[in-house]
Amino acid sequence: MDFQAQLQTFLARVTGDPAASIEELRRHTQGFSMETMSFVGNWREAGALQKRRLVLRRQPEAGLLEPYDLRPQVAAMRALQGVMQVPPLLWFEEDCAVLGAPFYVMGFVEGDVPLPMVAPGAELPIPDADTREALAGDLAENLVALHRFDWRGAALEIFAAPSGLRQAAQMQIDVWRGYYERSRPGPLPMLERAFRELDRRARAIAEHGQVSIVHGDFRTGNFLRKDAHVMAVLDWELVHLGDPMEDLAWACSRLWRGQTDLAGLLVPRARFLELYRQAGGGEIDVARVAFYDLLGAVKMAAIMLTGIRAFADARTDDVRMAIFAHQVDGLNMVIAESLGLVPSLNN
Amino acid sequence: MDFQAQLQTFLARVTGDPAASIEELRRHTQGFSMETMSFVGNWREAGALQKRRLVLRRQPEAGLLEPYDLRPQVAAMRALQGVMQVPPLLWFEEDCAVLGAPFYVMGFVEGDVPLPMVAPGAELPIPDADTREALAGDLAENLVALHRFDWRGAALEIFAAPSGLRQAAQMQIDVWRGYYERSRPGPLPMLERAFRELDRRARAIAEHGQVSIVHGDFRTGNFLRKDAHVMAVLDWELVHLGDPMEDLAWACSRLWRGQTDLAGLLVPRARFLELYRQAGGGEIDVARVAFYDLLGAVKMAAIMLTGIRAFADARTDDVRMAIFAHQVDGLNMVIAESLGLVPSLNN
Amino acid sequence: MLDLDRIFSGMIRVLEDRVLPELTSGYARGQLHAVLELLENLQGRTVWGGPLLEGEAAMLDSLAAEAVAELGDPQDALAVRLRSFVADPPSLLTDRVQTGRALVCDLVAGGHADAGALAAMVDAYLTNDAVMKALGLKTSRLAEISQG
Amino acid sequence: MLDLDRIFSGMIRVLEDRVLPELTSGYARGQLHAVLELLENLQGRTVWGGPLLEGEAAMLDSLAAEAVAELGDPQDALAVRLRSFVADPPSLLTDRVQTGRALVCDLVAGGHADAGALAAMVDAYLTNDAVMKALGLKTSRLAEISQG
Repeated sequence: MDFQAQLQTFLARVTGDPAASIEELRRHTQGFSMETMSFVGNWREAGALQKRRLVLRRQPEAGLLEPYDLRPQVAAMRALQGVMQVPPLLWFEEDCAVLGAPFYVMGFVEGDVPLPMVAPGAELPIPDADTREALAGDLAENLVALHRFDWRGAALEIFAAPSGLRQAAQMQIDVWRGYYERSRPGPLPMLERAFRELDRRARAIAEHGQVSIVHGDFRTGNFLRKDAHVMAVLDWELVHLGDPMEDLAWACSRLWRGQTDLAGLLVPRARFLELYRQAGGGEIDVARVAFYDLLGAVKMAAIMLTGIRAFADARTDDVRMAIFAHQVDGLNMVIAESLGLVPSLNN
Repeated sequence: MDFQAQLQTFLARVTGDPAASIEELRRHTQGFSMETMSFVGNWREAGALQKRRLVLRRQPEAGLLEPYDLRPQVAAMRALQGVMQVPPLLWFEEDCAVLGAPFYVMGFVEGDVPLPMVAPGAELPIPDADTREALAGDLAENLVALHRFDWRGAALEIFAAPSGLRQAAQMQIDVWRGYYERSRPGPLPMLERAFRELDRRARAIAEHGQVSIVHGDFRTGNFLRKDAHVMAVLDWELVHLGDPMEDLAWACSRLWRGQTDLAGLLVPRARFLELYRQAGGGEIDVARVAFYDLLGAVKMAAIMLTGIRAFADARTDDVRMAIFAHQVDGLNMVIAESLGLVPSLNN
Repeated sequence: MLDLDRIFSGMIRVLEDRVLPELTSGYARGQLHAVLELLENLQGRTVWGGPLLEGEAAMLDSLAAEAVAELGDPQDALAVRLRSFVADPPSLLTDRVQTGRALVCDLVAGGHADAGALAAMVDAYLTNDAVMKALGLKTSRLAEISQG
Repeated sequence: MLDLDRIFSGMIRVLEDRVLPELTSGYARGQLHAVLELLENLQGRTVWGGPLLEGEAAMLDSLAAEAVAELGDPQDALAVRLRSFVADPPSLLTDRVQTGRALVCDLVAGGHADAGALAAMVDAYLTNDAVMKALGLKTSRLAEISQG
């Protein structure tokens, strides 16, 4: 049975309509991690014909964030419906027999995804400054809504809850040290140096403080927008409980600024922090943002090393993974900047 | 003015019909040296409408046999019309202003070009043994006709005439040592060793004997055939006056046998020599054939080095030239075999 | 370092399986076959090297020599390895760099480079190497890669 | 030896100018852009090397050492160059091979290898090197390259 037929069988089962059908199935290959497809589903529900554009995300065989577990992102997206802009989550299937790997289906959300890349001398992905400012404000509001959400009242048992902010920091170091150690192709002095610094700085973080749901990959490139409105925050693979400063540092990281001084190619870093505070996000802890800024650069390296390893072990034929082998060189400069070894080019 | 328009202007001039037109212009890229195009020309001649398929061959910007001079091949093809199977030569244009480089136009000859390559385990280009035998016979007859042609009576002043067979050998050594020295990317001991051996063997060749027109690239891959008939011998770029044994050695070279023992993937080497003799080609001089066998391997290396040099100097962007850089390694084995350094795998 | 053979075989595979079938013109197909033959033969005939790696190896050499002088106890296992690296470095460039990097990692992990002269030396190596290698990067095609 | 950078730039140019425009699917385009980025960054980070070239270098080393012993006159210019090559070979592998090959060429051209022990040594090097390198060749795509 081909993929389209398998998907139709699935749709018939979850909708209870044996005549359910799908059309316009398309594979989207932009992502580096989850496989993404879109299609139109037709089914009868309570006597009425439903015709709905849907998006399917399937666990990949190998990739940047392996090993994969879809349950946390599904739990988070379910818990956050109505709290902030997330895609409507319809169905989650863990059984690999259905489509070869676990997957979930979301309602299609209109909008475009601005990417955090700009070629030298080229126009910004969002050229109009007022639109960028308004979009950054809407993003900050979404982020505050996420961070203020009372996760203790939600069904989020799958998340490991740190006892406080120091433990949250140490848990994130452990997570990314794990990725690093499983995937590094040899000794990497810059990363060793960065981990030693992270350990030192984590010990200085106070334990008390608000633990929040942290998106984990909150940045330009991971949201859909229409004009100046955030339509949906996407890519919840890295969601966990932790320090809200982590999302802030990541959103403002050097990684998503191109050769500009604009966080996520939207607004200056200080302005994004200001928008977050204005939206009710509370005070910014500069030391913790700096800690997570360094952690972010290390995390990006660990993610790249995971992709390189999947390629090196021939678990994927996607040559895009191989380019990280030289891009890690560029990342070392970002780490060096976060470590204070080179002056910050723009802040 | 685009190429097609330029070509039409040319056709109008040479046919004397201002309304001459061309259609179905196609570029053929198989060749490694001369540029080849085909088209249909329409013109009025003596009141009658001519519609003729034509082939145009133009001097390339850079390539395997540079520097180029089209005059010898044109002179030979003109002289040999009716003597053996050659394409009908219609017009020759030396003025670069007409189409960017000198070119000539021939009548189209039907047939296919069997290539002297066979993938391991694959079928021969001409699978039927009887067809191969008959074709080899026809080829040998064409070769004998060429070699017996009385060139002294023809308008072939453009050719340098050697005083005899020893000088013919020495002239060919000089030609290919010239290509080698102009293009080698560094010291090449195998070629140095081969040239030393060629000098030694050339001194032992007797001067007296018949000097002939030598095609210079007479082999499978350079003739058109229909069933078992040679329709036209092509690729006269290397034509010169010299020793008929040169064409025989080249036609039978290891270079065109793949992993088989069939000269030009047609018949065993000894059988082709026999067919040549039967066609009236006279006695085979084993020592001279061996000399030209070694010269042929060296010549192939020199041709490859010329292509490599054109690519290295960025005078061509054709990456096919770059593959010769490693194929020269394989050629060293052919030279070693001709030098007697390794046993002959098939003879 | 990522195995060079694997990079070549990955490029060959995607060019042959995904790119070649979409080509329509004989010219492009012929040229792509030539690229494939080139890649197949570069595999096994090329190794990591060049000025960036040579530069890093030279920096690691001096760092190791200075670290030998800085480390107090000559019987310390790390000091012994450093001396052996200085006296008899691996002949293959990639081995030399890998061994040198491993020594730096162990200097850092062992706390030897937390402060003082060794910290400054390690940071100087890290900074210079990062700057040189970042300067050596070609403009990324990540935008085109993502958009297809 | 053909400049490795030139091979890379040639492959990049033909893939970008002739192959990329014929691709229709986003997947193939994305993968080809990744191949291009890989090639652009392999350029400058790779050098000629590997077992075939190392093997030839080793053979040239022994040949030079034996030739020094065979050549009679120690004041002969070629003998002087051979001794210097044996005592202090170029550190870069490609330089070592090129220098060694030039010495063999001069032995041959000077008539030293026309007969006797030196002739046997030179022929042994030529034969072994040719056999090893021919075994290292991948099946040629010349048929596909010609047919497109």
